[in-house]
Amino acid sequence: MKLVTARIRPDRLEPVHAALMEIGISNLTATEVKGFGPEVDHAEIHRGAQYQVAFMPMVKIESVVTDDLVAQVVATIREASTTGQADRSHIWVSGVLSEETGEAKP
Amino acid sequence: MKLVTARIRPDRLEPVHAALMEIGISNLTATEVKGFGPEVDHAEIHRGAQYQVAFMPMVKIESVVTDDLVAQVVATIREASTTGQADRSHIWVSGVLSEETGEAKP
Amino acid sequence: MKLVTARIRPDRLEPVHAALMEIGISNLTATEVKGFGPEVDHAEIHRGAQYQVAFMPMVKIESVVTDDLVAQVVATIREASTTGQADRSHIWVSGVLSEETGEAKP
Amino acid sequence: MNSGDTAWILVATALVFFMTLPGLAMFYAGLVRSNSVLSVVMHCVAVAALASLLWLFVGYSLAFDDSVGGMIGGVGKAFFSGITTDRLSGSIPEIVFAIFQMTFVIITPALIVGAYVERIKFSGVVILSSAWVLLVYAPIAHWVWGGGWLGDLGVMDFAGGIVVHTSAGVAALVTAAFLGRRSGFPDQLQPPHNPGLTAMGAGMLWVGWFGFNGGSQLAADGGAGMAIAVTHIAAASAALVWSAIEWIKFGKPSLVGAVTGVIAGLATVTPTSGFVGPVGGLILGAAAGAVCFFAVDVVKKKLKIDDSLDVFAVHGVGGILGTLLVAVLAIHALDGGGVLVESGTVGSQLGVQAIGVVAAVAWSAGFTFLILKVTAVLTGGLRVDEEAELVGLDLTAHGERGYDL
Amino acid sequence: MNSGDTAWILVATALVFFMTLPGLAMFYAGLVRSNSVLSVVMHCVAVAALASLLWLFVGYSLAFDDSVGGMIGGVGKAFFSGITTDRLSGSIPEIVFAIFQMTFVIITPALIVGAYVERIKFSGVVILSSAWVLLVYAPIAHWVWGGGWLGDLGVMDFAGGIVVHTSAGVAALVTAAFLGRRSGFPDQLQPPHNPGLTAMGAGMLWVGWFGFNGGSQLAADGGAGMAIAVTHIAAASAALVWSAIEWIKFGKPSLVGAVTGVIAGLATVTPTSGFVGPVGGLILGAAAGAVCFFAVDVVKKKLKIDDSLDVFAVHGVGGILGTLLVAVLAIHALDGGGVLVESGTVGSQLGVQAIGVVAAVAWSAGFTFLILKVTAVLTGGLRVDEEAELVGLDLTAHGERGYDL
Amino acid sequence: MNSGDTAWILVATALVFFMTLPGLAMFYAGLVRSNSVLSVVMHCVAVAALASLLWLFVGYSLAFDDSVGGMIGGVGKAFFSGITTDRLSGSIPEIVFAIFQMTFVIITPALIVGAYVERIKFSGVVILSSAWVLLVYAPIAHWVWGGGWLGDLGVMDFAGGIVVHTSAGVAALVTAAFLGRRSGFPDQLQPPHNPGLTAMGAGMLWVGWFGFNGGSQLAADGGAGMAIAVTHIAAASAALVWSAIEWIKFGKPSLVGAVTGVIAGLATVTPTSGFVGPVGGLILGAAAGAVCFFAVDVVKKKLKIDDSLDVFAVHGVGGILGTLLVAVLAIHALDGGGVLVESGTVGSQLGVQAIGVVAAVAWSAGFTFLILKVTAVLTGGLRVDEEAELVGLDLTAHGERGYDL
Ligand SMILES: Nc1ncnc2c1ncn2[C@@H]1O[C@H](COP(=O)(O)OP(=O)(O)O)[C@@H](O)[C@H]1O
Ligand SMILES: Nc1ncnc2c1ncn2[C@@H]1O[C@H](COP(=O)(O)OP(=O)(O)O)[C@@H](O)[C@H]1O
Ligand SMILES: Nc1ncnc2c1ncn2[C@@H]1O[C@H](COP(=O)(O)OP(=O)(O)O)[C@@H](O)[C@H]1O
Repeated sequence: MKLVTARIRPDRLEPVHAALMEIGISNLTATEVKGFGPEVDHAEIHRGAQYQVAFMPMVKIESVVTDDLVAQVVATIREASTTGQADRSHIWVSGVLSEETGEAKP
Repeated sequence: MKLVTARIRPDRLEPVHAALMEIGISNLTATEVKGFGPEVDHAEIHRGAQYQVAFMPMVKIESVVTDDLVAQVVATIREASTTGQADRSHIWVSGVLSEETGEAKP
Repeated sequence: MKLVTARIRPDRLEPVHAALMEIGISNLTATEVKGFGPEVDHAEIHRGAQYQVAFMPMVKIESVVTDDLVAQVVATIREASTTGQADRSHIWVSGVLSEETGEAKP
Repeated sequence: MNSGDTAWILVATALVFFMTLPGLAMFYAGLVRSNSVLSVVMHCVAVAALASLLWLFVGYSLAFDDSVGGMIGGVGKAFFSGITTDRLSGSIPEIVFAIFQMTFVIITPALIVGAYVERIKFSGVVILSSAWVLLVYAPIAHWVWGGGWLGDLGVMDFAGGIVVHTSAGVAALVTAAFLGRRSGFPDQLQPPHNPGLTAMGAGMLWVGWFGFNGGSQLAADGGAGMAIAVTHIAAASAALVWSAIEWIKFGKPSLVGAVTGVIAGLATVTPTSGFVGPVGGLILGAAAGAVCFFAVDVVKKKLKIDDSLDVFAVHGVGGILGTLLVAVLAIHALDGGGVLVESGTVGSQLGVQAIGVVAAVAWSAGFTFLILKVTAVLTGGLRVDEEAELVGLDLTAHGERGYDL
Repeated sequence: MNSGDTAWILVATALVFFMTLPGLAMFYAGLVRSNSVLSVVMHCVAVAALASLLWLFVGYSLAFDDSVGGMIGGVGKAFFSGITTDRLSGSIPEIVFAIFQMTFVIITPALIVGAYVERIKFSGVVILSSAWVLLVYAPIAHWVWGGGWLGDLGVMDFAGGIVVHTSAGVAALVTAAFLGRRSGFPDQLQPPHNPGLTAMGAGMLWVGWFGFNGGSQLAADGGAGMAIAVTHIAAASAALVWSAIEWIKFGKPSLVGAVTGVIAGLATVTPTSGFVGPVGGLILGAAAGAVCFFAVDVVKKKLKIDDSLDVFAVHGVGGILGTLLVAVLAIHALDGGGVLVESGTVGSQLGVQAIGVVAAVAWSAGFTFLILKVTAVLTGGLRVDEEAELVGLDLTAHGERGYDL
Repeated sequence: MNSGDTAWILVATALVFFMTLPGLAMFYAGLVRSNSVLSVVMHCVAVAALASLLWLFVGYSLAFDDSVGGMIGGVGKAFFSGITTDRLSGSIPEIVFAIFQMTFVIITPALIVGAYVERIKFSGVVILSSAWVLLVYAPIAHWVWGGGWLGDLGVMDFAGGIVVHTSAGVAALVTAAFLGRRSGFPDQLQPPHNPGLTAMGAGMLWVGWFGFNGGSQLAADGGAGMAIAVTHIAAASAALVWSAIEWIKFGKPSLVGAVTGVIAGLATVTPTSGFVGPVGGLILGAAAGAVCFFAVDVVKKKLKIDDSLDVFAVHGVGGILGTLLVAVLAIHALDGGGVLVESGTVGSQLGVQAIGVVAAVAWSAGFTFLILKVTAVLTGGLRVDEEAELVGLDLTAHGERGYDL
């Protein structure tokens, strides 16, 4: 089992979810996060003062998948989260020692 | 050290926290997340249009625990997060290489 | 690659981010979480009733960094998240099997 | 017809309607969990719409048409029959009086919403509120204001201490007891999800109450001005007393507490506002802040009834308190004006006020219980199932979610 | 001068302005995604400010100065020239009439905001709204209310079914079609981000509408009271009908649905409110609830136009419906009062009403399209780029974020 | 007694109170961090309640009872003594005048809240505001409106440019300087947590200001209508100017900027609204938008004072600006009406206005400083500790949390 984590743009959540559904991955946890990064540097203006805002609202998705599916899942997320413009998605994979789902219990 | 992660129903947070307290696990991080999954398929209606909504608000809890406690923690979470009805909790365990808490520093 | 995760006080996010920038870590994901812990025990009062509230709003930060930077990153976070008073930051490191960023793709 | 008086009552009509939507809806919405916030607003909207139509159909007539034995009005004014634009009621057109009164019949069942949040079926709200308007509100309004027996007896209720607050408060208590407690009551409840929203609703209620009490003078004159002054002072004084108690007792005065004090003061001064001066308002407000504060505790901890948003403790207790205190406070005149109680008659006036309270309590409790029984049968149980209660009414009853930020 | 009438119209002015800010702004803000919530509010603020100044500069004069051939007013009242404080218009000072009318010219282009949310350039909003006020609103207001040809023809439009709702609704449809659909329309849209906010805005619109329709009587009398009664009943009845349809069709009545019904009822009753009685309001409301409900579907699914917040289906269809039904409903009198249609003349009155509708539809559609063409050139394309649409207008157009909770 | 005038002032009373609760509370609440949102609302509620009672106790009397040497009123009207319902003040009952004025004493110290958000002790707010009402507001109100020396001198202040905005603005600046900066000022501050809430509050303030300025005419006539027209035009014009400056300077006009412009325009037009015509309003609004915009910068970047929500730059500067411009703008008449300055006397009137401003600035600054000194002793330091400031005042001072969504 592996945990695939990806940080994507909020508007890509819907297409990524749809793409994952198509390859049979229906389970997914999404969290609203703030992404800090070098490419983020817009300013907010209030009352004549500019606030440098270093982050963008992003969505983090997590899915625990079996080892054989990892490559396909990563590729699917990457593709579905890519827009015409600068892509800010970021994906990493980590190990899971054990998993159990609600279904498993009596 | 292991990281135990569980996704539970929002209303189970309180009982899960209480149950963990009882076995001596007082530290816990909870995050509001969106759970996507096959069993989620309700519709939202607005102005005559139905929106299929594929996710449910869930809570993700994380706790870093010593190895010997993992099994007990997982069992406690599973039990306290189970309701009479379809259970949607999902628990996984992953490795932690090192940990340090605020208390440790001078 | 390692994933460094830290739970810090919300008001420390800005200094931690600044400190990490200085050591060249510009990428960071921040999530608003609820931290439960033994040191949290304030009460909310409503209409003559007190509600014991077991959690504090905290921020979880995550950064995937190369192995050689882990120690420095952890130290930086610890330092920048420390206030004069009781520190509630909590940091752990876990392994990352693979990573890819948006930049990598064609 | 006096165009100044008419202008004022037209505006007062808008102000009192504003109290329910969005005022009360916001006040209540902020106090519940975030997964049932929309259901509370929906209850207020539905109750407002239903009460308005029922008032047109027959409610106004039952309350204000010629009395049938002092108990109820006739049906001669059903569908506002005969209320043409040039027909007067005092110095204003009767249609203006009829819609001003309509805003009272809107807010009264809407107040009860606070008793049954987070666990009632929407169909139950529809049936309960409709029946209640006709079987409880209309008769009591008739008794007090429409030429009925309580008015004949000399009961003093300037703007609805009996008709609105006592009757709604008691109905709330009965409904909450009938429905049972929310899961988690009383220790594991979640705190109000948005106290700021509650405070904004309270601000709107406070402003709207100027129309509620000042409009009840039915003229734009010094009496209306004095009623507003008294009302405002009572609200301010109750807020400060409530906050002071919290500050002493818990070390921190809360916003929810302060604005609950405001509402308690306003409910308490309602029956009295046209009969006393500003110092009377001061006393009433202070009494309201203290008495309602402790009433909240009694209902929750002694009676163990989950009257979720404290409708009885605030409106019921406040309304009764103010109704009884009229007899005492009105004699002093306290620099106010209007109809005053002769000092020799305090005792007998107090008796009359008590009769009014008892009658309203008994009628409201009895009929509310009866309506609940029937409604429970019609809806196959008034409560939603446990799963729906946990997930929240927004999604399960209305297919919507409160916040997608 | 009648001080009571003046007091009422001063207040009605405040009430109608309240409809736009914060009423309509909140109503619309709750319906969009959370990353464009501020842009919608900003549109309403900017449109209100622009329309106010243009009204002062020349708009009022074009609408209400002496008619030039029944088509448009002169420029003699530009900059409110000659409108001193003691100049009367009927029983009230003309300056009071002028500012009451100003609140109408504020809300009309603000209604159109609902058509172009989440994808228009702010510069486009500025140019489009300004031109529209002068080229569409002012002439149509003149035709109907300012001594123009439609008024001469005998068209009945009490408070703006033609002038406000039909003209804005049609402009919204044309604008939405011109601008194109939001990405994701119609299947992948996000639901309203804050339905509670929408409901609170609806409550404010409802209250404010008492001034809109009641103020259009221009006097504090039984006619104003009746207009408010009729207005309120229509809103309540439309809300219940809309909710009932949803309950039957989807199994759940939604809050957004109920308050959309409220607005549909209010828009529909607007042209009629001074001519019928409460039962007329009841009928209009029920018609509005049903017809507008299905109109929403037709626009979205048949026409496939992304009139995002259903401005045409609610205001346009409602306004037209009400304008036509006047001819039928006003004969019954329905216990109301005021100017009534003689029963023998229903057919001809219906014809006149239809002419009014057709003229407003044609003029508004034609000039809105023309304005859009020119605006698109001036702004280098009316739409923001795809990236900005996805990120949201708050950050990209205004450098702000809606919520930092 | 004129019932039309009375009706209008009753409503204006409601409108001005609405400005503070919920208007100003929402406006300010949206501008702070989400962990201190409730504290700001609580400040407004507490200040409103305290000021109301103090006004009753002795404030009204100090301001409006017979003058003691032109400096202060007597105590003959303490507890509204002698103000029976039939006692007149001009064409309206005196009680109506007293409560209309009460709404002014509520909003003035509430404006100061914006200076000390996120770091003051609640006990400090209570003491500071109470003392300020009696020691600063009541005397200045007496000087200008209550028969005092400034009024005798011929100072023109229609609705409170000196009494309300100058006095509050200066007090805010002094308080902010005394209290010190928030941690993070000026570079590391968080942006407003909910600009939409701020805009909604601004909308309510805008509507309420119709009562503030229009009500100050104390009659329902063309003068009231003109005051509202002028007020509205100034708000619109200031909003557009502020937005235009931002658009040019930063490339993006913000919502917070636009509505700050609205408030700047309204504050600036306040002293002038009854003396000029609509074109005067246009000019005042434009001046307000530009001057206050740059004043914000000066306070933040030159003076480096953390007047957190820009009370001085918007209200103080705006109030002073408008007070001085009266002397110039009122001569043109600009199609307005009322009391006008003879063209030969502009210079001397300007002198009188300047005396009024200087007197209010000096008195307010001096006594505010004195009160702060004493309050700091009584509260053991006005500021909360650093930890509480970081965690936020909601939890630490009131035991509540703003949002649990
Ligand atoms: N790999 C996963 N990652 C995230 N959430 C998951 C994962 N697997 C399951 N879940 C969630 O846990 C719950 C139960 O999961 P599971 O038993 O795998 O679902 P099912 O058997 O219905 O396919 C579901 O709500 C699902 O959304
Ligand atoms: N295993 C854990 N998982 C999540 N959060 C933790 C964990 N351990 C500690 N924390 C959090 O980090 C902070 C300090 O933790 P720790 O030093 O373990 O607490 P203590 O020594 O007070 O028991 C606390 O706020 C706690 O909530
Ligand atoms: N180690 C990381 N942890 C969290 N987020 C990251 C990390 N690395 C990159 N990101 C995020 O993913 C996006 C692309 O990252 P990356 O390609 O590493 O950035 P860059 O090449 O611009 O330095 C950025 O938005 C960044 O914020």
